[in-house]
Amino acid sequence: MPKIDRREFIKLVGAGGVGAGAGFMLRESKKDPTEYLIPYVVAPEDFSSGIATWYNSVCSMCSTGCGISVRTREGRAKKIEGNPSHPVNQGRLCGMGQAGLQVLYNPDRITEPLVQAGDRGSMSFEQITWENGLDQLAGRLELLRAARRGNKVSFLTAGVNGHLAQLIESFMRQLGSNRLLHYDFDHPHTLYAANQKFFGQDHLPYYDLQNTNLLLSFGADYLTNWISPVHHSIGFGTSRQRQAETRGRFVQIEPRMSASGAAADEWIAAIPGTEGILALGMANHIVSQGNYQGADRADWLAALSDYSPSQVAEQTGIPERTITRLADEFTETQPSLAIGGGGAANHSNSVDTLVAVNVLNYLAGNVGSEGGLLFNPVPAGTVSRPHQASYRNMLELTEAAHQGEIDVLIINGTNPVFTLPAAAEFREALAEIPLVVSTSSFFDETTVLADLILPSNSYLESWGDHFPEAGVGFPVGAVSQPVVSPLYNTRATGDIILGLANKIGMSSTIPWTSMEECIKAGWRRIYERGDRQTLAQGFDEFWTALLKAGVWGETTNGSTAFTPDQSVIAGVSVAAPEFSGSEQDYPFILHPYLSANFHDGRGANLPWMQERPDPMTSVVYGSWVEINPTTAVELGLIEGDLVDIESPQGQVRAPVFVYPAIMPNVIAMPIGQGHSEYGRYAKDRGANPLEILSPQMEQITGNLATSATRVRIVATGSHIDLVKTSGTSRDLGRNIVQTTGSEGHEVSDVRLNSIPITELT
Amino acid sequence: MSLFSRFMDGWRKYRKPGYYDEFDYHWTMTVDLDSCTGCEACMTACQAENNIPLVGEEELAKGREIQWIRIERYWEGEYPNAKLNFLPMMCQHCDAAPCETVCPVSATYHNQDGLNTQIYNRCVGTRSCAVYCPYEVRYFNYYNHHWDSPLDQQLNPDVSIRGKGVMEKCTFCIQRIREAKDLAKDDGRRRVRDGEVQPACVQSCPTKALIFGDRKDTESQVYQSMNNPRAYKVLDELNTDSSVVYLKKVDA
Amino acid sequence: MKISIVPALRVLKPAAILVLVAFFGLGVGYWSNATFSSDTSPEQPIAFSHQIHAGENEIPCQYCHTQASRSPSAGVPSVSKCIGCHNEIATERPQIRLLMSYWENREPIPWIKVHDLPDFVHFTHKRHVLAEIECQTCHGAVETMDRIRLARRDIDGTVQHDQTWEMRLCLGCHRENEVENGTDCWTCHK
Amino acid sequence: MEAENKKLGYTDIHEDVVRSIVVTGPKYYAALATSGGLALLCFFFPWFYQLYYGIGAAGMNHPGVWGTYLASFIFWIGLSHSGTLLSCVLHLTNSSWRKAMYRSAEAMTLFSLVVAATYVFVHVGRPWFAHWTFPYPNQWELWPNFRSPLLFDVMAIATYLTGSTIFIYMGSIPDFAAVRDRTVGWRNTMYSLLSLGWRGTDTEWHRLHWAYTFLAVLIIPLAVSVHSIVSWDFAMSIVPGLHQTIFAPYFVVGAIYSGTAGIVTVMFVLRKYMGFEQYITKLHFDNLGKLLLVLSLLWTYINAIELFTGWYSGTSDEYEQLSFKLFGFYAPLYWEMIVFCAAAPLLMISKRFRTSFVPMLVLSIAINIGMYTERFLIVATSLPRQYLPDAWGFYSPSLVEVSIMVGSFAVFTTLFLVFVKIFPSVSMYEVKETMDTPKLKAAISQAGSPA
Repeated sequence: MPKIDRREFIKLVGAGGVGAGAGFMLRESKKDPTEYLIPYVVAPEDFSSGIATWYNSVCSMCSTGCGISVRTREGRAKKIEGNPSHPVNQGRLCGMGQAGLQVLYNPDRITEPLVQAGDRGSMSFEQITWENGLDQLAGRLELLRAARRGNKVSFLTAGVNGHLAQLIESFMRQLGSNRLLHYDFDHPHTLYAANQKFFGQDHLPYYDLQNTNLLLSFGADYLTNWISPVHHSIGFGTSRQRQAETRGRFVQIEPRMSASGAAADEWIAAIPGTEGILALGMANHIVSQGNYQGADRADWLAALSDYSPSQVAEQTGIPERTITRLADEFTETQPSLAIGGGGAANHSNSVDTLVAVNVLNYLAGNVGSEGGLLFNPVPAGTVSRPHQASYRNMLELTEAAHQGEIDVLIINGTNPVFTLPAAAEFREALAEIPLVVSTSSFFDETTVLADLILPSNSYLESWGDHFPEAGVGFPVGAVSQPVVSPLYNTRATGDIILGLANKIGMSSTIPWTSMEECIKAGWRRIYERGDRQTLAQGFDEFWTALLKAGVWGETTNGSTAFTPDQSVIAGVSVAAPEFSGSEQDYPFILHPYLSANFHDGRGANLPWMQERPDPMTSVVYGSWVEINPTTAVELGLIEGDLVDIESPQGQVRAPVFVYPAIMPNVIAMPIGQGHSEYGRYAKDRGANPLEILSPQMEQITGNLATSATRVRIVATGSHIDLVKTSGTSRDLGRNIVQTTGSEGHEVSDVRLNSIPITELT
Repeated sequence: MSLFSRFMDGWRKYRKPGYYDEFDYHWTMTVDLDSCTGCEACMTACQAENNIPLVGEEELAKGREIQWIRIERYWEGEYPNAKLNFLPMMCQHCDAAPCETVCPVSATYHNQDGLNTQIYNRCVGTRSCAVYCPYEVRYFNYYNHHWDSPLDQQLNPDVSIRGKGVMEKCTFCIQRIREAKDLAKDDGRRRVRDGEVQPACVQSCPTKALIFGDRKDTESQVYQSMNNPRAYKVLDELNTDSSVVYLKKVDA
Repeated sequence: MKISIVPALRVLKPAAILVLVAFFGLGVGYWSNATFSSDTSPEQPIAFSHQIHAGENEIPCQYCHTQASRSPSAGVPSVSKCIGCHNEIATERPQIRLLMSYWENREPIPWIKVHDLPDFVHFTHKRHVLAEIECQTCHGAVETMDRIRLARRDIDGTVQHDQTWEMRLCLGCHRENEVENGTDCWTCHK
Repeated sequence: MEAENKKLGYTDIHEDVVRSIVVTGPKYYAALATSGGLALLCFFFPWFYQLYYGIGAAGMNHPGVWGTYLASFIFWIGLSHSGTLLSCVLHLTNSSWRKAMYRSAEAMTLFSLVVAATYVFVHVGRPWFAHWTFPYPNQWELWPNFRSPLLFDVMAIATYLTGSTIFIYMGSIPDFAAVRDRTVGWRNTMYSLLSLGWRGTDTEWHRLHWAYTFLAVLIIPLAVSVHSIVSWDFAMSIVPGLHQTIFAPYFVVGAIYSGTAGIVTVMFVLRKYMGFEQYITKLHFDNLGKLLLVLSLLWTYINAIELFTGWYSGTSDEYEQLSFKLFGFYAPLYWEMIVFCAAAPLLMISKRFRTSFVPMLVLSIAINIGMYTERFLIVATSLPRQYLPDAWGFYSPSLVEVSIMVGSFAVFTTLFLVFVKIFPSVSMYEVKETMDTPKLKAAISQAGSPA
């Protein structure tokens, strides 16, 4: 052992110390951050940690009303799936329905009642209490009501259904106002009108895609957004998976290939607005060929005399052969079915067009027969048809506002500032209204202009019920129950109205204190009209069973017999479509269509929808204008070139997408993007074609003719890279998607099944 | 067992695609291209079920999408006879998977249920599996993803969140398969019944174009469906022996 | 002119010694941290003693951790559960008073997590409890612990595994009992 | 050779070399500072940023999941093939002209291998777990996947690194001894450690030569196998354009090609700035020139074959990939490569060209640029053009990638600069072997010095 001098010693100690420190820190750095186990103060009964609980409810993402069952863990909603026992969607659900979770958990939700402190639209909102907020509104209403001027109150709501609709109705009645408007951009006014006109029924029939062998769709994108897309998809699938000889055949007639067009066996391009003429041409062929042998054949011959296939061929540009072939197919293949929607249903002559479609169904004997068009029984729940506001009604509202006849406007769940064309001047109208109240839970274009915001729950947090209007041939209803406790200080729309009601003192007619009571009371009535064995069990059992199943149905069917009377037959005719703007200045027809991801724009604040590639173009996060390849070449445009779409009403700017399946003189744009507000995901993204639509209406219903605007394309010279997920959408002869002739078609017996919910809970 | 025999045993296994004498289950999916309408409900279902991150526009522009299942589009012909065919593309769970041979750390391997696994916490991120995969269904986490609060409250607790530098892909919803097996055990059953387990995409598909099940159960729907004369496999010429069977589109 | 390597080595000797000492220090530091500022047995908000409850009073584990047999997570008893008994029992003890204060303020007790698995490990208590595996197999002789601590090898080696939970423990057990798919990664990692 | 070395005595050699080690001018420090700074700024800083942010910092995407990192990796591995391999071959073929330049060549091998190895860490998504690719017993009871070409890669590179390190070290032991005997203070200590007490006895010489030859024989197949294995990373995939049997020879030839070019560059620099005019002569350039010429012809042939295979396959997959490579976005790069690596080298047919220094320098650099392009194209034109057109994408390097690529050269230079101050960058004893033995007196005057 050599002797260590002082310096040596200090060195050693130093080294040891440093080492020790390092070691200590090393161990310290290895430690995980402290985690905590937070128990419940009182454990809830209905769920326990680590185990999923499923609640059945109703989807409110669009007006269809599919049944959903929501998977929750530790009191949080994790996944939305279709409710297997709901006859409309049978356990299936579209993407947007599943994205409902992001409505609930959206970071841009309004969390508190707010009052506008600055000028309108200045976004200087101040937080207030519910009491305060309700008082502010109730005060106004009470004064007006006392002064018998309740009609100065207008209630503008999305197309709500079920007992909420009923509640709003009676609330407005109590106020003495008849200005209750249900406004949905995509409400099929013309379809209702056409059925009214031809069948004399004011509700939709059930289109039995499931059993039809030939579907003739005039512009209706039935797989994406027409009436009840999921149900139609199920029908489509089942008919596709039938045996070879009965495999359903689908024909799509539209100016721009929609998802349904892509799925169809045959796609026929037709100028928007001429679909009805085409239909009558076919009708004419059917009758004149003697494929229709009804008693009223003579009348039909007379009525359809101007629509010989040759004439129609001239007007529509569709070869006569095609028309006659389709007509023959349509009568030979049984059962067959013709439907109309999309561009065909939103044009200057749409009611007649859709009547013509019904005529086809009638002549081919599809009315009231399985696989054709079945009449729904009178719907079980309340359906608020009379209040459905067409474009004309909205204009009347704005007019009234300008006249100063509106003191209070309550807006619930609808966004007219976005979905109405600029020509409607709704934004300006709002400025004339002293008090604008919004119950939206998002800062959409309309809500930012409100003075008072009473944010409502998302549908996953509130009570409600829904009676699908399209139905499935028999009455169906479903109760929507809260699957999670409200995240924020918001209230269900129903509860807001009830709150107002008892502040104003309507408790005599509106006795309920909560929406749950209201719904329950309503369902007691439905329960009471039930048959014996329903009544055998008490209401409470009925109610719990209802909540568990999430759906209720009645085995009553609509009438099947139908014969149109002389006058109707005589009245059958379709005028040529009218377009705004001259063909010289505006060579192209603008065909806006509901986006698969955003519907009428309500989905634009859902990141999942923004990130999901558009089914046809695979574009994400943005909008585009679809142009036929040859047209693009003529104009010297390639994908990504920014162009201005100019109509007499204004212009929007969008990048070009060269779309192989659109008519050369038509350009198409998806609706849904181009929000100036509506949260971080939607704001300032893409363009909104609705802005530049000409205010042209279908005369009978006053429905906006969205496909009747002519536009011109002006290249801006600038170019952007369109953000899309597809590389090259041609398979370069690699035979990746293989096809076979129909003879090769064969299917195994495929039953529809879903995860049995009972087993998962 | 002597070293030699162990070696020989290993060698025999190694020669066998999937290295199993017999699979326990043989999970298989069939995709009926005749019914697929490209509605992409499956994509949203998958995102919700598997905590697939939101990538954002900038990253998507760089081509860094993450879609465990995606819809591919193939146009045919020109106007007016243009046709658009959709092709749902997800991990094919090949029994002779190219990706499995290349992963240096065996983060991806074939398990006894005929599934092509991906173990996130073992992955070192060489990304070679993505290169070797001819279907290009493997997606890489180029950075740590984040969910704007409270969107994170939707995340599925049964699925791990993938951090930066990790490869991920479709798992046929392994968490659901495990859950189904768990329930089967509770009922004292050895095997899962047909239709008892469905991946999120299959469950949501509105046209029932997707069918999932155990190929070994000859009663199962998927077995019947994959013996359909229309059945074919995408890129079959590469002999990946994939577990996703496509049914030809009918061109009538 | 030195050719041999030895003198050169001699020059390095002091430096070498310093390095050795430093390494020794490293070990000491590591050990001291592990012993004196341990994260394997942290101070809990309430000094709940498993020794008293599970040990002396022999309350079965699942009396409080009720979900162990039906859920992946064993579950922490809610405050009401504690109160259920401690309304009567030992109400005067300071710790019980503390508990009461939580109860009266309707506050949950922020227990510090000791047995913590990484997020990518999906362990399910249900299967293991139903397989009649003793809780002690993984959690150690809880009934002897006054303050709960991560199971470690005791001097007499009662618990067969080591301070931190390692994958080989799971694997070893799965191998021994020939669990089906017991060594498939996707059994626990997904 | 003889002619030039006449005036040289053993002492001169010693002095020259020792001077190159001991005497350090400001120029050197300037160079060191610049390259070191560059390495820090362009290589390590962006790399740490990437470690923090994730691979997203680079330009890679789906399906272009491999990028310039891999290209650079192959490039550096390739560069490494010059030195050791060459010096082994020449050692065994006993060609004396090698002796002046092989030390620096081997150093090049070593350092480009080191850089290549770092690239592995730059490339992977979670480098902090990279050690999992080594088979070692662990508590998860997991082993790496021994079927993976990437694992072969790890093994091969590790072996090659070890091999060439020992090779260069052993080869320089006598010279360490020589320097040891001419230095004092810390250098003396260092060199006496490095020289492991070398005395220069006959037995020592005998053993050294034996071991040296043995290693040389060992390393040649190793070197060949390393780059074959690197090529398998690609060739074993089924990506159109990568899945080719020709890839192994293709990579090996390419490697030696770029490596030899690299040597020319380095030798020029040594000659010019380290004052080795007398040791590195026209002769070396001439011979290396011939070698380069042969290699370039080989390389061109293999390239042609590659194209032919693609065309002959007659599948859309291969066609698309080829057409993208030849006429797509990166076509200019491709043709640039053809010019630099196939056309320009033909100049070396003329001896005048081969024996003139500056043109050779220019050409050698051009060749290596071309070779880097080749590696880049391999990655950038095949991955984004695979079987499913819908999944096609496009890859272009990001700023971080480019900067790291540039930085890697700085790292290399820095290492080399350090090397020339520690290692005798010309093998003294072997140069002496090429000289006729001096008078006995002279020999005595340098008692203790080897030979």
